[in-house]
Amino acid sequence: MFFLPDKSELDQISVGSCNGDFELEEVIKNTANSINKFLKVKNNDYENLEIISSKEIDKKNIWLLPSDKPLGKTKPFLDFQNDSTANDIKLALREGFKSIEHVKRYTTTGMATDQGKLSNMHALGIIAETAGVKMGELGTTTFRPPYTPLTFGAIVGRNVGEFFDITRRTPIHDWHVENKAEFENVGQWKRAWYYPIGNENMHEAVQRESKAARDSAGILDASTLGKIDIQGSDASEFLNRVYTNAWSKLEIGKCRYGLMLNEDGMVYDDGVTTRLSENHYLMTTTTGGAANVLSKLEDYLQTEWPELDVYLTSVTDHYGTVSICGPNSKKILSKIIPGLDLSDKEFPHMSFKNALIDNIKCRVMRISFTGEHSYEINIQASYAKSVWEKCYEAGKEFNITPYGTETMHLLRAEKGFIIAGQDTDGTMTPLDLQMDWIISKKKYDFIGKRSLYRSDTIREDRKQLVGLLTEDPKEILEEGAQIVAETNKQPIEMLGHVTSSYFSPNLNKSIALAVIKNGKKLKGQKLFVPMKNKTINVTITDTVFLDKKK
Amino acid sequence: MVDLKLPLESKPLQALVSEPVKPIIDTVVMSNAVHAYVSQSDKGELVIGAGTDAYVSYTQRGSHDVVEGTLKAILELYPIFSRMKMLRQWGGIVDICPDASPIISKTHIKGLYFNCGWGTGGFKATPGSGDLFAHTIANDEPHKLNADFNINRFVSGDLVDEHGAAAVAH
Amino acid sequence: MLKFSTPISDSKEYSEIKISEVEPIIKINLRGKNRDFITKIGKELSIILPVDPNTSSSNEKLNLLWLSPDEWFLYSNDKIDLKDTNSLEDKLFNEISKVKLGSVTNVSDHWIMINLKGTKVYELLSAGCPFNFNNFKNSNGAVTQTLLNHIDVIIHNKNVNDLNLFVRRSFSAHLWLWMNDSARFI
Amino acid sequence: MFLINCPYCGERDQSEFSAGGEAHIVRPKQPTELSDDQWAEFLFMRKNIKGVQFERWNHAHGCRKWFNMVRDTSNDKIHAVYKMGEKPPIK
Repeated sequence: MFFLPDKSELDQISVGSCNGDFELEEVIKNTANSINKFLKVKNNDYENLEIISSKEIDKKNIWLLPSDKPLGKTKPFLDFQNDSTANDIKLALREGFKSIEHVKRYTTTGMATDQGKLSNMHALGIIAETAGVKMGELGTTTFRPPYTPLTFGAIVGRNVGEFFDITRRTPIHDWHVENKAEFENVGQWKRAWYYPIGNENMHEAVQRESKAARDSAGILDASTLGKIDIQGSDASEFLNRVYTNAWSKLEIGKCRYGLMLNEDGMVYDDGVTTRLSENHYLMTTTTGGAANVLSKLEDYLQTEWPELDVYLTSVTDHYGTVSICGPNSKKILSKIIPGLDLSDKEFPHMSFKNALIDNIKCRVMRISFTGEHSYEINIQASYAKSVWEKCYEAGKEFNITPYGTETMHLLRAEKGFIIAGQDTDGTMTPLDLQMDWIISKKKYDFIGKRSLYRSDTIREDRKQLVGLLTEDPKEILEEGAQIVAETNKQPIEMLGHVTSSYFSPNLNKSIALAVIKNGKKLKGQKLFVPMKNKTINVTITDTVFLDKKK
Repeated sequence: MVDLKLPLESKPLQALVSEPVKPIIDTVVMSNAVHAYVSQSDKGELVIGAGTDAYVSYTQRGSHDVVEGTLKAILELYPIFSRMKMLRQWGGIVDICPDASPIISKTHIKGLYFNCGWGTGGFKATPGSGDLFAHTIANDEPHKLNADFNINRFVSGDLVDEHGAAAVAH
Repeated sequence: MLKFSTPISDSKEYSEIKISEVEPIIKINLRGKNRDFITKIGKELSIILPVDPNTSSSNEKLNLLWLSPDEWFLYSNDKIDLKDTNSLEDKLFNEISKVKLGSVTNVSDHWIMINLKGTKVYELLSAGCPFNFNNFKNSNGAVTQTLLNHIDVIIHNKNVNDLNLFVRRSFSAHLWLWMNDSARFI
Repeated sequence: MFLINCPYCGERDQSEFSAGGEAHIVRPKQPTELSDDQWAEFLFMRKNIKGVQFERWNHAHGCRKWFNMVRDTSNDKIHAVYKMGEKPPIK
């Protein structure tokens, strides 16, 4: 009695006892035959061998050794690890378990570390004999890999400790380390989070950093942003198709903010793209989205729009990006690049200039994620740290303050700028973000456009992004906290949740962004954020907290 | 038969158990930071969850890189488990909706109801979902709690995004 | 003057294996599809563009690696002056990209080049690569893009047991640590 | 886990690739002409076959090219690979 391997899906054959051949003579003969068949050869060296071997006669399967005692008085063990016996199998059958899988689970036979290598065949034999069926009809339980147990350590290898996860570093990383920055993991990147001085905690450091950035000058390492070099005669048309707004008329030398959707209409990524020349753009993406955006865009180019003459090349690591912001940023930049005309007329907001710093080419963008006057210097990575140090030196007279991601998040929240992935999830359309202005009315199509006009995406009472102010300006809301209209009724209906929350030193009060059902219409409405020990009173406001006009 | 299509894809959700050991964990430990979960069964085996493979498959086995990734995460949580042995590994086929949320819904066909698309989240929600499903069938109207999980949301655009809500990748 | 800095700037020797960062060199990404692009590149660089998958062509100064049917990677053998990078990039950009034949992108700092030499280089790579090096080993000029310790790399078989490996700059410090840790076990 | 024969680079380990779902779903040229139902069909409805399936894969960590593949989802056996735009070699 044996089980033969079924027809193999892969190119393989079974020979020897694995194929049910137990006698040496059978093994050699049948192996030669099946090899001939498998390799499609006529004959081989093992054919016509004269085989002289002894034969085992009188072979017999004994699944349960006979005993002169009644079964109940004996202990015929089957599974030596789980202590299950033939009695247990028979009991299982009497209890009505018929499927081999059920008998296995009822008796635990075959569930030990050997996965039934010792016990399963005997169990099957005893069931077959007892129930009066053929063994083959019972089937088998499923054997799972690995054949022999393997330690976790062997599987994981050296991917532990510092090699558990990949870390990516910006070209300015060493400076942040030398200046005692605390780091935050953003995807695989190590980003400077904040730069504590003395015994400052994060809150204190962020208050100081963000005040400096608004009052005088701040400096941020923005090298982690994804950067894609786009070339080709259809580059403008390509951008028209992937972003919600229009790109054909963007002047050379100008920058524009773009929002990218999924085909399902939900916000996917955002960033500023610069037109470097007629057929040449530099796109930036979010830090976390860089790889996915590139792969998504390549997908569209290769599969949906192969007719477009567009080439994408990732240059994320080629450039280091030094961002200086604040009212004094202009003065600092003019010290670094003396020859550059920084007047608003020559170098307005949302434009870029090619420049040289000590004869090294760089691109300076006048764009802002903080709402302040600010510049981003993009230079090849090998010189980025040196440029950073130069800016830091030049900015000392203006108390230039390095700030990290936490302050960056606070500064942009004061201006109501979103972070894709924090203030959005896979259910937020641009309309939900109250960014109707970024959707081109003229364009016939772009990725996700059709999805914006479905019966539920055009509904007016969807969850929408709004600002929240707490009644007590010192109270800081927890990100993720639920928002309700009534606290007495049970169960409470959840209207939305807090997506971003900070204490703003520039406004001297707590501010938050939240998504709230029908939020657009509820401006001025008082709502509640129930927490474990108390309920916080909040009011819905506009998303822009600071300098609404600017 | 009724010409109704479901927005589901079936993928192997991998899991594995270790050899049995004396009781060491009396709860489910789940980490969103390293992406894995581990608990201990009554028999003493550590039951460890992995992610799903990214492609449709009914093979009930899945790819080895998922096992590697999961055990790497487990060792980051519990370096002491390094000498534990993996006894069995398998892939359970789970049906996943595009927004990683289930469907508990009536349909436009009278008397036809669906409770599916639970992805990696089925077991934990079984009692609750059963209750709501029964309510939906008995009243031919969804309960307030499962109204959002209607099958029509994929047409109308009112998705419920749960991609970030589980410790394993959907 | 601005200071030049690289993330590794180191060289390590182990028994039968030597790894070292080689910088700065020119690296340029080229993309194009049509015949004119291919002829133009050949003319400008005096190298034939390799069109067979996983191959490269070289002259004394430059190497041109096949990356995909419409993408190539150009790098120089010797350490160079930055001015030369700019002039080569500008020249190619004007001759290719400006006239809509394809795209030319300077990626000199996007990639870090690490040279691996010695009889055990393939043992080091095999510890973290899903790629099968059996055929690659014996064919000079062979190119592969694969993963090393889950990080994207381009590997160019320059000579017998003499490889150039390219890794994205932000990953390079981590991969360098990993390679050194790996070399200890060989 | 399986080996995939990239139509450009040759046989490589599956870990170099990423899966892109069902193949031959063409993005509608005129989305505005479609009803919500038809658009949902394009967005979300997949065959999810147990058996021979036509699907898209990307050699993400190699040549970065997308291609099509015929795979039996019941045993992961790959029957064919072919380039984007080509007709499937098997029915």
